[in-house]
Amino acid sequence: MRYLPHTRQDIDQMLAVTGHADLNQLFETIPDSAKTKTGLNLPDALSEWDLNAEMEELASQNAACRSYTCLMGAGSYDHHIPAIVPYLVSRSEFMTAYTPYQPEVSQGTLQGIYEFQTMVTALLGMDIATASHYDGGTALAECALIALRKSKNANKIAVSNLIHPSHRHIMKTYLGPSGYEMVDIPADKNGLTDLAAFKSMDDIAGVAVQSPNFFGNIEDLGSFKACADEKNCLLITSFTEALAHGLLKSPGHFGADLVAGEGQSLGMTKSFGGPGLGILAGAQSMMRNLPGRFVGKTVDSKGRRGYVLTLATREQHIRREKASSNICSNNGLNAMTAAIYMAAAGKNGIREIARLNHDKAVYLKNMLVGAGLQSVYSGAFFNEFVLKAPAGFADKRREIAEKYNLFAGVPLEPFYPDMADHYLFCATETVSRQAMDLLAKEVQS
Amino acid sequence: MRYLPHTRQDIDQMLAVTGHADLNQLFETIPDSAKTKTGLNLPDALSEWDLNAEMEELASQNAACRSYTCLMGAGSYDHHIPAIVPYLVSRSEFMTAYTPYQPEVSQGTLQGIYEFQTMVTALLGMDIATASHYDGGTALAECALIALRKSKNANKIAVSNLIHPSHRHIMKTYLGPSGYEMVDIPADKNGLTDLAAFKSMDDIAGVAVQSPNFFGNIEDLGSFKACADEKNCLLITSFTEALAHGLLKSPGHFGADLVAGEGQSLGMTKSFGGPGLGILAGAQSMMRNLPGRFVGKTVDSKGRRGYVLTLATREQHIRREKASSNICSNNGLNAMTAAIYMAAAGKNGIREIARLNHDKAVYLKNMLVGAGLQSVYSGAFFNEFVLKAPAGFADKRREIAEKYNLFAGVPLEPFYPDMADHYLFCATETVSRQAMDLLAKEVQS
Amino acid sequence: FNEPELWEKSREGRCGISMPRSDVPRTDLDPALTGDAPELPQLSELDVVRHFVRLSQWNFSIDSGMYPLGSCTMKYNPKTNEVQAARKGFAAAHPLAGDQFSQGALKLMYELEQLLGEITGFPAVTLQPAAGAHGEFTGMLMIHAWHAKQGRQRSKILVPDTAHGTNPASATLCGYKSVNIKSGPKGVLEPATVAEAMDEDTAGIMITNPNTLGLFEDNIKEVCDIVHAKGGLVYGDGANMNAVMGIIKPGELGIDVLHLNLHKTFSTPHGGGGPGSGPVAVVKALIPFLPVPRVQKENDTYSFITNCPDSIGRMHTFYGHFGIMVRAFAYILSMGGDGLKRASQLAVLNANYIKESLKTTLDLPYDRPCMHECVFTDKSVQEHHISTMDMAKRLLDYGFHPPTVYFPLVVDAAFMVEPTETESKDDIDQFIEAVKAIVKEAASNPEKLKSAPHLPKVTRLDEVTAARKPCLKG
Amino acid sequence: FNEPELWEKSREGRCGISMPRSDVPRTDLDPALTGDAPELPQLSELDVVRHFVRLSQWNFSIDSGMYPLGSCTMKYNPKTNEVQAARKGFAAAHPLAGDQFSQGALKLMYELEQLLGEITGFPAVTLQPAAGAHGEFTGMLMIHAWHAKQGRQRSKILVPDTAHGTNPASATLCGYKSVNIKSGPKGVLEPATVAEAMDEDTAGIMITNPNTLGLFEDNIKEVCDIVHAKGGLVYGDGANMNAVMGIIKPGELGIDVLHLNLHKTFSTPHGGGGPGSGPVAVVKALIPFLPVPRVQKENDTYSFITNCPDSIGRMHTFYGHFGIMVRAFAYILSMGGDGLKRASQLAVLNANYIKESLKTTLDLPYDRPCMHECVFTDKSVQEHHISTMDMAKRLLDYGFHPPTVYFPLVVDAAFMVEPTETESKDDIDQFIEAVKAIVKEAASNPEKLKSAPHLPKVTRLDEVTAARKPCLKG
Repeated sequence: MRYLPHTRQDIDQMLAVTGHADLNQLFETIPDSAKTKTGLNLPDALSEWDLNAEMEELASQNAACRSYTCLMGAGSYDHHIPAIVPYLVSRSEFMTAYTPYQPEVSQGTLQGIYEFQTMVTALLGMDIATASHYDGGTALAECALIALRKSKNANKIAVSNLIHPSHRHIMKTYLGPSGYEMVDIPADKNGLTDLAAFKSMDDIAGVAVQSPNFFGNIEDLGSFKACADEKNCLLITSFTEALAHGLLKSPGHFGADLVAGEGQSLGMTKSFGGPGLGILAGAQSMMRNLPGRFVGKTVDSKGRRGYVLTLATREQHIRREKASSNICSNNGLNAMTAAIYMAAAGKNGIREIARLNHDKAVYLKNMLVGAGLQSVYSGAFFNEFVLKAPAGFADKRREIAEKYNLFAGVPLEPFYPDMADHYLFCATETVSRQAMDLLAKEVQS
Repeated sequence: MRYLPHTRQDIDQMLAVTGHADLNQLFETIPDSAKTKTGLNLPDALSEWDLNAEMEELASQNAACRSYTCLMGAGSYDHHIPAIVPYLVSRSEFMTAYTPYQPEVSQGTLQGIYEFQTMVTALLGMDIATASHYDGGTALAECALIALRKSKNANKIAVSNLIHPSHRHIMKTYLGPSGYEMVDIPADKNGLTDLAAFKSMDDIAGVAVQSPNFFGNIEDLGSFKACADEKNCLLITSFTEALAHGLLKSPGHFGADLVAGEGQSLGMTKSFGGPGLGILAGAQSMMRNLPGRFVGKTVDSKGRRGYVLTLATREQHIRREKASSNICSNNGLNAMTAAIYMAAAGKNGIREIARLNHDKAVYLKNMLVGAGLQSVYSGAFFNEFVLKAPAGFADKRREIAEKYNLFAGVPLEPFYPDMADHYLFCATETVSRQAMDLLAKEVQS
Repeated sequence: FNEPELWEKSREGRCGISMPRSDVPRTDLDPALTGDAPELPQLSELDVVRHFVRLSQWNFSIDSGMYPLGSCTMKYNPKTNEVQAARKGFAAAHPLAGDQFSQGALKLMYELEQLLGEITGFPAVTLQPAAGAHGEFTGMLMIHAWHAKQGRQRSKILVPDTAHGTNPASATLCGYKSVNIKSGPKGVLEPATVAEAMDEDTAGIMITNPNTLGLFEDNIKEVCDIVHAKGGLVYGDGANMNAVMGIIKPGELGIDVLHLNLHKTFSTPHGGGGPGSGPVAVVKALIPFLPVPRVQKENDTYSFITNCPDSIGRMHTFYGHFGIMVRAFAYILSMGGDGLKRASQLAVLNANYIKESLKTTLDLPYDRPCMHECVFTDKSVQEHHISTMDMAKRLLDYGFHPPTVYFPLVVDAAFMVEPTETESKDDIDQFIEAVKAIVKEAASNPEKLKSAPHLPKVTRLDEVTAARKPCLKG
Repeated sequence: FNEPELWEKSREGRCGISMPRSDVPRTDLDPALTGDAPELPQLSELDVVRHFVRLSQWNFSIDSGMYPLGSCTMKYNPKTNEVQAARKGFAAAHPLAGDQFSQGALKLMYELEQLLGEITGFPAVTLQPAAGAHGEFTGMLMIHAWHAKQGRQRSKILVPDTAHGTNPASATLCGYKSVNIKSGPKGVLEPATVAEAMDEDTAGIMITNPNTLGLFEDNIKEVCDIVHAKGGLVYGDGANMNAVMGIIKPGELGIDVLHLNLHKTFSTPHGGGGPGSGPVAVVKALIPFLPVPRVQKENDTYSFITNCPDSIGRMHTFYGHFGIMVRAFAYILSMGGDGLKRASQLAVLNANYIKESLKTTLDLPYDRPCMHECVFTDKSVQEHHISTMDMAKRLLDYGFHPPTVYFPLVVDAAFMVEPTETESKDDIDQFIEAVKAIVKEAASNPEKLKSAPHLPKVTRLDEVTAARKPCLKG
């Protein structure tokens, strides 16, 4: 086996040193009764070539194996990825490095993550950002826990019903054993979080609002901030489409205390939903409450600039049961990916891509409404929007997928049972006008 | 444009230093009459994404774009390439380095090529090998020139008619203006180079024989060596399938003076015929006659081991018109590729792959003969062999290609006009029994 | 050479990416909603390439040398796994494309669950957790939900003193108070100690086996029996599974929940800190509590199911780190059962060989046959005022990444070595020689150790100031 | 750290590749034909990965820093080009699959010929030559064949003293004797000198324009007229085409044959010495002499043709370095006509900026507006016994690859700088500062320069012994 370097002679020489007769005897401290009698009933080892064939066979059973048009978002977005991004991030020295606990030989990872943190704060208008989290949903759940723990007396968190349903589900799961309570803020008729409903709530440690929200609509974060201030609770904002911040006013602009979101759009493949990138940022005052790792700048014993993991006293390997979170491995390589992507796009690039997303989405909405689908909300959106289709559209949608490998929106009913025949559409810079026109024609026919 | 870093401000500042009013004025030393009036009538610049689409469209017009069965060799072979080979060779530091003229900052390339040279000598049983050549054919043409130049009086080179036809064509082209003469040695009825015909030739500076030859048959190099010695001429051997040396006695074993061949099988893709790897090796006595680069081992000023390009006094940049060859850029990165491949395969790996090639080819021949094709030669072969098909097979062959993307042999008639209906088949370790059985069934039907 | 921070290289007007041609009309958003473009650095494509190539060159990595990090299992990350994960059919797959259009991904997940179940001896596995600690949290949530379902929640959990810090942290997240259990003189748990601590207000125990001293918990069955007898459940931390594949199956020993680290045992790259993947395997009684969605197979068709009323809920926005699952799946198929068992045997051989070779050089607190890792201390060099940290930093000058240091806490100034099976005897011999040379230097030239490392790009960094006056962005 | 040579790490029984499963019977060859397995080193996959990763780390490369190598045009090698060349439809294509099954490759070749023809101003191009020198040889063979076809071969060829060494070497391969032509005091050819040397036994002239002093040969048209008047042909060395894209077209100036270097002007990677690609463009009269096979387009279908009786023959086993053609094609499409012209403008701007910035620091023998490169000498530091070589080696300590040195021969101890257009002003300013600092050091600390470099893995190597007692294998 090409991964195992031991020759017969190596093994004999090493066993002579350890004083064992054979490899089995190495396990003498394990009681016989504990040893497995069944062995490992696994398929025979595959050669690299048979593996390639088998994996390609599996991959080919996904529609994504060939060119396709993806008009679905809902937390996973189809964006162009420059060739330099996978090229750089797959360098051995990034990919096969351990967590940078030994800073002297990890300056590459450390400087890169420090730059990631910096660029995230620029993107979100926040003071600080962590070195990454698992995904947008788990980052948001951590924010809820922070707000609840920080609160002196409130033990409820108000959560917009227009936050990504999976994110809300994760929050519920995370809060499950804690005794904390999650209160839903319903949607209003404009597809926005009902501010009035929030106003009427008491005993709230924090309020969580996503913008653009799950329906693609842009929330009025300023009003939520004002209301949160009145209630003396924290404003937590979240996002699933990081590129929206190339165009929209930042959460920091509105005074968000904590921001959680998904960074997959920043240079990562969709990869059937993961790994993406959990982004977690906060106001300066949140520094010692944020979970996970931070990279900080410092100097070495000769006064040269260098970077280290810092504020580790918050972390589980130091604090153990007193840690605020148990996170250890995060999504570091994907943070590096996002750093490369953001550095390549730059200030003007990210702005222009964001505008293009918006342009395409507006065009798609116009075309589909022209083709007979019904506009549901009239407010501003970024690159996603909801349309209502006639009954029977589900079949047509499947036929279009089978015929053109074109995926027309995400059905909303599984997420919102009262929204039968509603679909969430998304158009990014990858979608051609031709494909959108084709869809409109098919919808109309 | 993302490849051009100059900002407007950069350009203005730099023009101020150079004293030019604008970019056009930089070309003031070019007479107006020399400047082009037509501009560049080229397609508009493509974005990275449009480029991807356009190139994939082109690639998809080659049959190779999807899984296929390649029973063709004839100088380009379908072999498995371990994932580590492209991964390592595409590292920036190998791929984007210049020729290692500054050895202090090129030790990676230099040690790698030194190891390549060493492994080539092990593979071929020769004393020395160069740092690479363009391809097998041009390397062979250089060998012919060496032999002719070294000879005191002979001005002819005897060339087996069973050397790859393109290689013979290149030799003819290279020798064109030189006044040297190329004499063909015909094939005998066993598909081997006719030794008797060679014996009768006079005034020969060198004799060139390929083994396995173009028909796949293994030549009796020992007899050619004996005969060459009698004539006081050099034995030049060549090959198109480097992996054959995993199994066969080496050219060095038979006393070859010069060996030229194609190394594409050692980890390179077929890439529509290039770039492959020209391999050039020789006996020690040939050292100062071989063209191109050598890497040698030496020490630095502190006595540490290091590597340098050496024996450059033979080369064109030093000798100019007195150089023995004009070669400058060679196929260095592909030599590195071959080094990685050979290091990974190792002694036992290359042997086993070679045996597997032979096994598959024997199986294929048996199956096709069983299906009605006619065996033409009965001697030993490595992974290629010639069969004669009934008239009309050309159509069937094309239909099989269209239906199964299976390419059944290379027609020999374009290379040997008297060999209508003869096909050169090849089977490597990549071909499954299933595919070969399928072909046999189709041939029989 | 120093590489400036990105923004130091930024110049107004540069852009390193290619802008797609627009084929639709421009439609501006209401200016009240749009802000200024974020102040990202502006660079050419070559600037970006050079910046990150240079950064990478300052990193140690598995591909550049040995990483004997105890408890981290830094084995070779096969390159073919990356090829598999990059296949368009996997990498471009949208998670909501629908089951019909995602059969390949679903089948891979289903089969990987089966393979991990067979390796660990459990009937069901969830792949959803995004990392080891996330798996622990998932497992503890299931234990919590199980107790709730029994009608009576408990308040405490037993955690041995050899446990990873994530164990008590995960328990805390479920509201359990950790009760510290001391290991016995042999470095393993003693049933009596557990029996004394276990009561009917205790939800169970969290065990790492082999433990973080590299020792097999040979009383594992008794311990499980004790906990079960009091109505508790046993959580297994599978971080050290690399020692025992094909030798033991945790599911056969009485463990109820086990998490694995695909980025340790199953060769997926650590990536400078992730992404990992932390699947959780459970006994039959806990299956209803697994997170949703789950993958189901019916008549050779695969689908996601969410209709699981007892489920703890959801741990990830979609299905976990699918890209990491692809790599681990490729690894298991490449190794086969015999290969995995042999990997464990050789991992244990390597560790025992180091232990035996260095036990007269360094202090070995528990001189017993170890599993995949062994733990030394700095006792033998303390007389020269040299610490484990000094030895660790000095190893950098010898071209090795240091072992895990100051963990497990149960040993003073631990120096914890896990070579893994992919290191050859030759490389291990060089490591042993380096440690011996360093211990000699401790006597002959202690200053050289205290000021180590000398060769990397930077020397020891001022971590105290970094934490006191944090500078977290440029 | 030193990395041992491969065989020093070899151990009997290791293998770093995966052996395909055999599904056919074993059939042994006659033992008389088989030899022992070649003594290749035996390593695990990780051994191989580490070995070559470590080797790579000792290399300078474009992706790690600036490469101001005169005459080499070391511009950025875009990563997307590698993506294009790796597409399965290209990389896996067998050269003999037949035209019907190779339309994509044929079309790409046909279109690339058209693009290069437009850029250079010639009606036809062959892509077959495998490198620049190979292109020169191809071009000279065509000139030779043309003269033969005219009925009278000639014996000499004019080569200016600024020419690359490959020029006379290529001419020699065609049996021509090189006649050296001196440049005039302005560093360019003077028509009178050419007129004097040109006669009816001279086949033509080989001109590099811009020449290797970085100067535009402004008498090019007159020179061509002189050569044509005597029945000669003009060979153009297009190595320096990067200076003049969109500015001049060699085909409009009287040049008859021109080779290009795809690995210079058209951004394909140099690979530590190749593979390159050296297409040759020709005027109408020379089309019949182009090597075979040629690509033809008829009714949107592409095919190879070989039926060209006047062709010089074949220069490559198949069609040349197709993989390199893909990269260059991708580059040209990415740049467009405006982009290529701007690249030339900025390349010339960068060179002039360096020339102006350093001309008071270093001796500049020809102080005229330069094209894409400029040539200095070591005259200003000779008083300190410092040579061009010392300055070059010292530049390594400043993180820059040295310029081309001691070429062109027409200048003593040349120091020849070509920045290319992909280097930013910031990086060029750093280079200028480094050269200035080194020239200061020449006075203040000459020993530091003579013993340079100090930072790379090795110091200056003993090249004399290497050549006297060659050790060419391990």
